[in-house]
Amino acid sequence: MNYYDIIFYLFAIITVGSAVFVVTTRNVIYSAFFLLFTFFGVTGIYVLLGADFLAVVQIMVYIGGILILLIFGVMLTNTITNVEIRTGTLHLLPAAIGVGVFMGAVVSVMIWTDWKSQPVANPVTTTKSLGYLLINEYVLIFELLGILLLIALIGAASIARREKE
Amino acid sequence: MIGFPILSLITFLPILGMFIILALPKEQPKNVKYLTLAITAIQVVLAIILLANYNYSAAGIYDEKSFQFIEKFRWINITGISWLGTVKIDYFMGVDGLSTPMVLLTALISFIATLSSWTIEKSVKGYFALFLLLDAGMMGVFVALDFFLFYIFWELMLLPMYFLIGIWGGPRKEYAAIKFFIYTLFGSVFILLVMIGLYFSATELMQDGARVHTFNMLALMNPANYSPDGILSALNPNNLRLIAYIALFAGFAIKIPMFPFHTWLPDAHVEAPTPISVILAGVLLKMGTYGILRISYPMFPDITRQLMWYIALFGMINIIYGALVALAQKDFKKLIAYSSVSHMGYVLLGMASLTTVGINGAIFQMFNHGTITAMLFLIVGVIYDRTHTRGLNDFGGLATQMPVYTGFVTVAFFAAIGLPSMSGFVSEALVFLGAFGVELIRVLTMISTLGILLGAGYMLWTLQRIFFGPLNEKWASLKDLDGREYAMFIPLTIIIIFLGVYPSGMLNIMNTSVNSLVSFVTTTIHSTSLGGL
Amino acid sequence: MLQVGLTHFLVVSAILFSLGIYGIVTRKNAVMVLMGIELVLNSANINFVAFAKYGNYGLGGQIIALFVIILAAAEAAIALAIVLNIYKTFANVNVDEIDKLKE
Amino acid sequence: MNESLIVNLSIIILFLPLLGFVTLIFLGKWIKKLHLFEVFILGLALILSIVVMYAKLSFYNVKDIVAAFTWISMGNAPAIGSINIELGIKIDNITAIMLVVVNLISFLVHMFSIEYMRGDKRYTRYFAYLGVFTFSMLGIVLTHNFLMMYIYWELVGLSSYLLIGFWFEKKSASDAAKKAFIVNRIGDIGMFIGILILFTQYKTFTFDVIFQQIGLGNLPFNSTAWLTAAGILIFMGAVGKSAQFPLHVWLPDAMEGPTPVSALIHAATMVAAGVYLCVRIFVMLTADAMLVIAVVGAFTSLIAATIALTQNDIKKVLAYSTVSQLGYMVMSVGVGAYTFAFFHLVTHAFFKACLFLGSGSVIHAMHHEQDIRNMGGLRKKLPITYYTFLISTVAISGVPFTSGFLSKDGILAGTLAFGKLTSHWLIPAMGFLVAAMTAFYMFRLVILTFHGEPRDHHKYEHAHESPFVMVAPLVVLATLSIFIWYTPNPFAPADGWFLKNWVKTPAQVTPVQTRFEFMKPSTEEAKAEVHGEITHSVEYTETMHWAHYPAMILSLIVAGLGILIAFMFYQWKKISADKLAEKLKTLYKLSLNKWYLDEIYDATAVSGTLGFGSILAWFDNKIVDGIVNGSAHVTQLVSKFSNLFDTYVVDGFVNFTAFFSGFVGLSFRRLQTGKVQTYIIFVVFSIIILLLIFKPF
Amino acid sequence: MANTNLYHSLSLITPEIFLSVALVVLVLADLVLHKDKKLIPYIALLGIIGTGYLTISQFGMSGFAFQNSASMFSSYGMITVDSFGIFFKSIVLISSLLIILFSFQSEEIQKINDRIGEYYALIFGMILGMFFMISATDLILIYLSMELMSLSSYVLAGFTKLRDRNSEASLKYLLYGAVSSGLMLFGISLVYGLTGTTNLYIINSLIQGPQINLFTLAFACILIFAGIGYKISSAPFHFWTPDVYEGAPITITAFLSVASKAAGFALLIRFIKTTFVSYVDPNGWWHLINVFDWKTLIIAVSILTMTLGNFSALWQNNMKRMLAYSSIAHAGYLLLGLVVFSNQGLIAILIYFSVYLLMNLGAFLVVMLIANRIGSEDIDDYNGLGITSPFLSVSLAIFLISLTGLPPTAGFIGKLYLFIALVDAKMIAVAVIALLNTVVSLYYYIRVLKHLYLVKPVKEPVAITTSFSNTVLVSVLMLPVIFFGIYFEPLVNFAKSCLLILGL
Repeated sequence: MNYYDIIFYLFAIITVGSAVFVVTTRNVIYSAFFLLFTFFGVTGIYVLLGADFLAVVQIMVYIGGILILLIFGVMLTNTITNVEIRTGTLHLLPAAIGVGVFMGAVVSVMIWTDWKSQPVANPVTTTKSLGYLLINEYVLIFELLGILLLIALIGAASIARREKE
Repeated sequence: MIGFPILSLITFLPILGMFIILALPKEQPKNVKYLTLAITAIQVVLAIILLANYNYSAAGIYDEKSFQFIEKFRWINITGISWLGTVKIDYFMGVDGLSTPMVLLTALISFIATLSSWTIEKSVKGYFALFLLLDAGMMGVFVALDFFLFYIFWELMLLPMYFLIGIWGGPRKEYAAIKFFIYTLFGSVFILLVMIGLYFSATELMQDGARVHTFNMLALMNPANYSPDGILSALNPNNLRLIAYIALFAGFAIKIPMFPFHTWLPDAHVEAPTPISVILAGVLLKMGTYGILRISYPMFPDITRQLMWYIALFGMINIIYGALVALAQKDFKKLIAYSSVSHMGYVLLGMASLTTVGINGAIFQMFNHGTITAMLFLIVGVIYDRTHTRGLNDFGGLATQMPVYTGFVTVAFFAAIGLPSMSGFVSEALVFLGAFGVELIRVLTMISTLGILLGAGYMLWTLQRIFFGPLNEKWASLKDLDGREYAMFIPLTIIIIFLGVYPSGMLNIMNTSVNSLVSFVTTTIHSTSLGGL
Repeated sequence: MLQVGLTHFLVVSAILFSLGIYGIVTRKNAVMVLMGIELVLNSANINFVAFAKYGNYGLGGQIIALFVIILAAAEAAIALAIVLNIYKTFANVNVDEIDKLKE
Repeated sequence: MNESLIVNLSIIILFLPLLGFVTLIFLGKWIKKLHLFEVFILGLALILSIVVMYAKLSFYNVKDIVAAFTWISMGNAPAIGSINIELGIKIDNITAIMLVVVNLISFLVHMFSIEYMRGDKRYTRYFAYLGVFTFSMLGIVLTHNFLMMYIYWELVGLSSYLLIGFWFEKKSASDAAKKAFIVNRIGDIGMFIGILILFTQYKTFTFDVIFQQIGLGNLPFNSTAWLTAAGILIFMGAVGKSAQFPLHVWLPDAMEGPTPVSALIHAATMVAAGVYLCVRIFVMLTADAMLVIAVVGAFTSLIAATIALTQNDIKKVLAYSTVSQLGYMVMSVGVGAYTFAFFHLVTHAFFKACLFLGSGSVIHAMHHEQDIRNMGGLRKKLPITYYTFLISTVAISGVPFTSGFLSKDGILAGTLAFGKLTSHWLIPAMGFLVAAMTAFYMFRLVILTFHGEPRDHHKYEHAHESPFVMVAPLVVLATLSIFIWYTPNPFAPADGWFLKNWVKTPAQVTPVQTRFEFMKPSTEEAKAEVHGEITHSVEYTETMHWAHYPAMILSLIVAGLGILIAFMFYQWKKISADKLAEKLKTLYKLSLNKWYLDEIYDATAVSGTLGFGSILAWFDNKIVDGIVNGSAHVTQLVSKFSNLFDTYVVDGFVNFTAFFSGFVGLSFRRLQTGKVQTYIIFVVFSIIILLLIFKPF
Repeated sequence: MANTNLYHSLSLITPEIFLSVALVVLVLADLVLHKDKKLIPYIALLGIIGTGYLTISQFGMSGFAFQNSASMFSSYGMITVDSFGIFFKSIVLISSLLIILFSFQSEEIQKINDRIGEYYALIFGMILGMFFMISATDLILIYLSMELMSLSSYVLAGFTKLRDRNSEASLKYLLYGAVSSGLMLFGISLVYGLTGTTNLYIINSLIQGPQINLFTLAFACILIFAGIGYKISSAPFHFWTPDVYEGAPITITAFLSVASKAAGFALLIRFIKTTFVSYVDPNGWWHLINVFDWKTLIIAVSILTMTLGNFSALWQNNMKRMLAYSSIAHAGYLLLGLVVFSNQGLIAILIYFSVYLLMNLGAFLVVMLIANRIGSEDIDDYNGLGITSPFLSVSLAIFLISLTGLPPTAGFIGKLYLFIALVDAKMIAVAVIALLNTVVSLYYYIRVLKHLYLVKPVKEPVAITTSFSNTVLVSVLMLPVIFFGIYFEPLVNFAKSCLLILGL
């Protein structure tokens, strides 16, 4: 048990624990905040895995973008005056069974598989290499993502905008 | 041989007619009727020309050279990738003694049914267009010698039939129409499957010496064409020939209809308009038995020999069961429908005998049942047109009121009973003669003779209930036949009596082919190694 | 066992994944269903990054994770637009009540 | 007179009545008095047939004339060889005689009918039917093969059907017609199977070829049992047509037809066709078959006679008498008295036709009164009818100097000989009993009808003798009932030209071991002693000689006794018939109600078949259709789905997988809840299931 | 990366580039022409035609684009251009062209004319996504192209916003799609973990090694199949289909049912063929690497799919929904072509798809034209239309008969080739089940005909006259259905020439 391990467990607990709250708490706002912690935990894991740039992106895009978007979503789709913004749950039992079995399967896959495991030290910073890869090997995907974002923009705008009627 | 492609003409003329009808204006339904009549009349003329040029000594069956009026050219030709091989489908038509009687029958019954359709008032254009399409489909089935072409025609007539029953039929027409459709399709998917299986199991020797998978029926009959590893090759130890045979047989049996697949028939008949009942009973049912003789028998002679007892058994069940059920009917048309079940049993029994006499009888019975049952349904139609009821107990004493009609009815009924001097007798007698001669099915044949008795029972009872006894006052104003109805009945009556007195007129057409078929089916051994390979 | 290795990360990811699915399935509120989806995507990302590091697969995994994050953003945008649209139409965002189309 | 002329004449004779039929059916509507054309045609046919008979009997007495053509040829059939089905005619002596008998009676009946049927609304059609009947009957007579026999057999059935049901407005008439046809068909099936057996073995229908083959030892399926079976089965045709027990029930009912028809068809000719058939196949009958035939015949004659005792309808009495006499003939074939069977066929044809026509005359005179209890004393009103009727009655009773005495006596002698040779004594006993009863009931009929006081005065007053065309046939037929036409010696039928020259027992072809002892040929010397062709043993000839006189005396006694009793009962009223009936109530009722056979048949065979038919129809509708269709019952049981099923049925959606596919479809549809999260749960579970299935370890 | 490599790659994806440009032009045009948007559909048409031209000019060309220079398998790229891909691209393009033409006629689309630019832009987004799905050989590209297509289609499904059901369809599609793609992504991550790459060719060579954990691979395969299966709406991942098809605008439904399914199939076939097939023998049989039993999986899924689709369709009263189930069933039939794992099966799929394009789009077109006039897609509202509107009814009848697979329509040829492939592979039992399914399918297709022709309408149905352009459009779809039913040589020859899937 070294510091690395302790930090990992810390983040892992944050991630998993808050994720549990995300999916169980009835209050939507709480849930959103727990999601923040989850993302934060994931960020930590990224850092532990040596993905510094990714961690930053995670914070910026996820926490700064997506989460805010989600909270907006919560706000826009609920009456603000209602202090306790709650949500119901449904088919808990089948979900619990199904997901439980599923989780068992996934976890056992993760544990019992003989993964290739020969970690090497990452370069301190990955940003430059990532940038290089982005416009070289993955340039097509990069461009495609551009179009995807354009489509998302058009689509979101198109669908969310008010009709003139 | 004649200078023009008579088979194509006789098959596709109705389709041409259909297009003309679709182009005709709606306002004058008379034109449509006359056009259809003209087309079916031309078909009859063509059929007569065909008969006039028919070579009675050519056998056909498995030998392409002795088929007549052959039209054969490449229809689909997809040439080669190594693993795919050449795919070729021929447009291959021809007639022999098996199909010629059926072609004649189809032409005749179509013509008569057109006459009978004169009373159709509802969307005349559509009716006659579909009618002609149906006509083409039926004709095609009987002249096609390529399995693929056969199948296309086989299915082609389903849809028009569906509409003809469904739109112009009786109160439960939708039910009857869909039942007919589903049943027949259910049967034909099995035919399709076997067809594909045969396609893969056999090859045909092309002129350039290559061996190519084929749908050519004649090539599929030759055991030498089967490759040893084909699933339907007898050389393959895991072959599926028995299962394929049963599947194919089931496909055809539904059309016959053979017990226990017969339940579509009463419904379809009862609900169909008269001319369609006429076609249904007159021609469509024959397709099943024709298919067995044309396809099942020569392609699976080994299995046929193996299963002949079962075929005879089902023939017997059809005969007895159909007759007994007919005995209990209260609806005139339903009674006739079940009588069809019974009569088609004779065909099965005759076929099961695998003898010249029996199969001759079976084919002859197909033709005779076509004409006789057509007449019976026309008879029902006449009375239904006038009274709008078909209850056997609603009538009585019509003989006084409609003597001429009664005369025709008597002829038709006695023909159906199998009275000598009418065609039905000869074919039934031949069926029994043939079947009895085979020791294996002798007992079944003896039981089947009960059908003669039961047939007389229900027919005469019907005759009595409808025509004899005191006249039911309700019908005191019924008119006897008119000119059109005479025109429907007289040709059929003449044919029935003519063939009863001179059966050779028809038997000679099929004789050579039947002999050839019998010797082929009884002697062909399906385990010889692939010749030349 | 306690020595943190690849498996640990993977287990975290697996749990996250399952919780995501659980959230998607059980929450009534559409927005919270979306949160579940984000959890799923995150768990996959952890996988990619962890595999890349421990398998010595280079930076490919990180790049993929990056793409997924971008995609998640786009998806979230569209999803929220649709949810808003639903809210306008149905006056609520309870997924289970939106079942006019069925059978 | 050469052979081909005889053949041609026979063919002309055959087709003349058909020509009449066709002419009358198509032109009868437009041309009045066309029926006379038919009568004329029959007259012509009669003359020609007399010519043919004369030619045949004089010039070709021992040679059969055969002419045939190929009707159906099936080429060279695999494994069988060539199959040719021939049609043709064979004229031997019995054919020639039958030609005249049929034509004569037919002609007389035509003549009689001119007056009898006058005023009927289907007058010409009646003659047309008679024409087609005559044609068919002649066909039976002339045929040289089984197939043609069967064909004409059926055609005779058709014409019988048409004529019995001639007054189809009466339900009883159409019922009777239907019954006649169907009951006949039962017999025909047997006959048909018999023919099938023969054809299967010999690939031909021709009598001569088949008999020749049997003679050569080529038996059906190489078994004497099959030969016996074939004989009995073909005999079944005769059972139907000749109204033998148990298929005799149609004949009395057939009296619903016009009386001349009864005379022609149901007394003289058609019903005799069965006997004719037996005579034709006589040579191939084995001992077992013959015994069956004898027993059937004897039993039939007895049971019919018992019924005839009590009937009150004049035609019914005659009908049962006919059945009884037919039983006699059949029995005669069975006991091997071939010649007497045929002889009785001919004599019976004449006197029974006379009786029927006479009854027709009475009925005509009484305005269609048929109950003898309402008659009486008609002797004065209808003298000619009375005397002809009486002559015929005397003939049928077997009083000497009549033809009936000759033939009946021969038959009784035959049975007696049979009894002696085989110890089957019951058959002669029955024969004599029937002879007594015949005499009794026939005289009962005569007395009740013509003697005594009229019991229905109103009808009696109006009765008058029939016109010439009606009585002339009576006279002719009565004349033919005198012995002189057949033999110069009224007590020795075998010495007459009819039996001595014309009709001879043909040689049996059955294997020797299957014959009765007395039918086996004796030594060569013995054979030479008796008639050339006969295959009987010497003992048989001797026994026949022995039986001749006892039989004659016995028959005279029983006939006299019967007549005496009849007079005691009805003329002199010494004994009260009613009281006797009261005493023997059970027997009387049995007899009056024809042993309840009709009722038994109705209750068993007819309603059994109909009931079975209904059951099957129900089965077909509900089960066969139902299994495939999704039966309504299952529907109701599954009440949850019943509503859906109703719409389903109404919707015309029912089909063979209705229940199944409907259920499956519904369950599948239930999966589609519309809730997207449910779908996702399904996905999760699907993945788990797939994982469980496809785990590659 | 060398420049030549990039140019080479770019030259291979000219259709995709053109599409992207067209997309941008559409967006710009929408902004510029915000007053009068009449031109926009024509721009879209031009875009399709241009792409079509470029695609067809690629015919016969094959190669890899965007090769991974860093890898030792540098010869395999992210994109593969081959005739197989071109075939499916053509299918997508033809259906897109027809959808644009449909959109001219659709009243639903007419009503949102002010957003028509976005509509077409999103359609182009979908097409682009499909193009990449068809030719991608890299898992991550596959995933992203699927997402591109999905995101566009989520929006399009709810695009018209005219009725509740639009929004609902779009939400359901979104949630379902997001979960499916999430599962797929997780599967991809597992594959990545096992092999360290996302390139299919490399995976193919790596999984033949012994060290691969088969269970994990199977798990990953199933997860990935869930993603693809959702696109082709195969059971048990089909649940979204009926709801979305019913709710979406009819043009989009038609598009989803053909183009998106085509792309999904192309992807599935390419994925399996490239990743799991070790070699193709001279007889055209594909030999699977013995790591995952795709054969059994697909047989099971195929049978389940067609059975489920057919039986559920029995009960539908909404035409679109019925056609949705029918399209599920057809996905099942199409999968049959894959279960045999042979070129014979592939050819059957290609033929079936060509035919399916015609008949399914045709059916949707007629349904749309009828809905334009009577405002309903309910089968009950079709009563009596057969008499009053003969042309549309006859065409619909022909399309439905073809969908059933009866001769002499092209649908029969499609089925015939599928069954030929099955029988050739000696999978008779599967063929029998499929055939019986065909019989079941007859029920619901024929039911439409029943309502058109046989059922007496309560009130006199409206007579629907078709404009000239509609008549032409319907005929363009209907005549080939008949023609190919009678003479299918060109169809088969075309399919035969499009069999090449570049692989090991």
